[in-house]
Amino acid sequence: MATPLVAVTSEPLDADALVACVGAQGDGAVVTFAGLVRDHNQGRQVRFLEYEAYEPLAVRALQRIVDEAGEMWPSARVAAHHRIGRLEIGEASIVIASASAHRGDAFAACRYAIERVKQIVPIWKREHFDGGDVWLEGATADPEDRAARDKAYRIACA
Amino acid sequence: MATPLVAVTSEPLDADALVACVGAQGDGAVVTFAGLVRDHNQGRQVRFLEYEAYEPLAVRALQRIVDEAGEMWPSARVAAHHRIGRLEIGEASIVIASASAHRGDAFAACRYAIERVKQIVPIWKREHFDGGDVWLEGATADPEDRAARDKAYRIACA
Amino acid sequence: MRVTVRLFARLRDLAGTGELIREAPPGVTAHEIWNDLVLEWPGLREYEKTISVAVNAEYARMNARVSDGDEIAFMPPVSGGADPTRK
Amino acid sequence: MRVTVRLFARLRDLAGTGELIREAPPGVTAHEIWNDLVLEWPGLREYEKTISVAVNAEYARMNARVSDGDEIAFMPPVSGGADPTRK
Repeated sequence: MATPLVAVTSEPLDADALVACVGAQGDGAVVTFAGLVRDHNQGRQVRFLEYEAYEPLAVRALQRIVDEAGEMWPSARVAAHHRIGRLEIGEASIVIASASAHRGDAFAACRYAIERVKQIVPIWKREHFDGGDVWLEGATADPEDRAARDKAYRIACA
Repeated sequence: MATPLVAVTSEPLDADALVACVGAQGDGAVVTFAGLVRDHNQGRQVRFLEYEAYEPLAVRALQRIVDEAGEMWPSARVAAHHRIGRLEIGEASIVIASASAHRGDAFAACRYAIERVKQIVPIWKREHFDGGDVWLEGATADPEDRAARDKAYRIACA
Repeated sequence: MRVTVRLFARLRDLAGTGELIREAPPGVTAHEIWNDLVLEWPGLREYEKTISVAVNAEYARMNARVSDGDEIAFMPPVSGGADPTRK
Repeated sequence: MRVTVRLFARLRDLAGTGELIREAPPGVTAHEIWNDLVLEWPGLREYEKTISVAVNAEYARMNARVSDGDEIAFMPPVSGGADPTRK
């Protein structure tokens, strides 16, 4: 079965499969980003993380991000998979792959995508640390927020 | 055998092995770059590429780049392997992996490294296209050229 | 009319449930449904300014009017990805 | 004294060899060795402004003095990586 460009899954993520699904013979550059569960956060010793998603909307949000990146860097193709459920230290919670004939576009589209994931994809992580657990909360998700999108674009340093 | 941080090799490159050799449990972000042989260049239909290196100096230059990146982004660890010999369309000639607690540093160090590879690593490619072949030449290699290094840093958009 | 309300992450913990059915008058807005939830679980109030809302798994505004059978999701600030998320 | 000269990529093609042994007087510079090569293979002249030089597999300057047994490498502009390299 072909790997979909976007997915929310409880299975371990496979960067190679993502690269295969964005790669093509015309491309000179492939950039991947993997976000791994860290063993510490804000001075706390992390035991594991638990990710929860509003799945149908999370898939749509990932697709929106892939489409946005494709509009801004037409030479680039982006794929993004997010994992949910319990993740151990060192496991990947997100993998993004970006392919383009131009390495600048491949880097920019990949970076843009991870910034947008953290802005608008309805996924939450609960940190289980030595002595308790806590929901982590970042950005209020608003895909129409132009300032947030512009910020992601600036960070992508296109 | 442990994967070395830098290498010039005629064997196929293995991005996963590079990721493993830069990854550590404290890291939240891993970025990889792969440069693939394209099937066309400047209007020519490419059949395959042939890479040649001044190997001992190429290994030292890669090590220099890894060290430079580590100085500029102390949170990041970078590994870079370049392949030589005959490469078919779609094969990776270079793979770079970068790990850091901070995704910005991981992206910047990886991007910096590929820019520097193209500036100072004594490796050349001969393009075999339909009807002939040609050596491609880019930058005059000068590791002490401060302007080149600054340019790579700007492109890395740290 | 009846709508399904979905709550995620800490909102779910605060309400003690991730899904509930509410009776609501026709023309009700997402915001009015939220206000009802806050009456029931005052702990939700701190999210007044930071929640996002979706209607039938599409992002919407708090003033969106909802229809019979709709699924209304309230979501705290998101924290996908892996590296540190500032609280 | 004797030095080993290494030539790479198109320089190698122009000279028809990638490695040669040269007799040279003590205190000779890399540049003087290069000039000798250009006399023998005038096609190399176009690289006068763009070559790099290494002595014993370390980058050096053209005015570096070389010693008996040294390996002097002359290198055209590099083109590692995969994506397009402008000529």
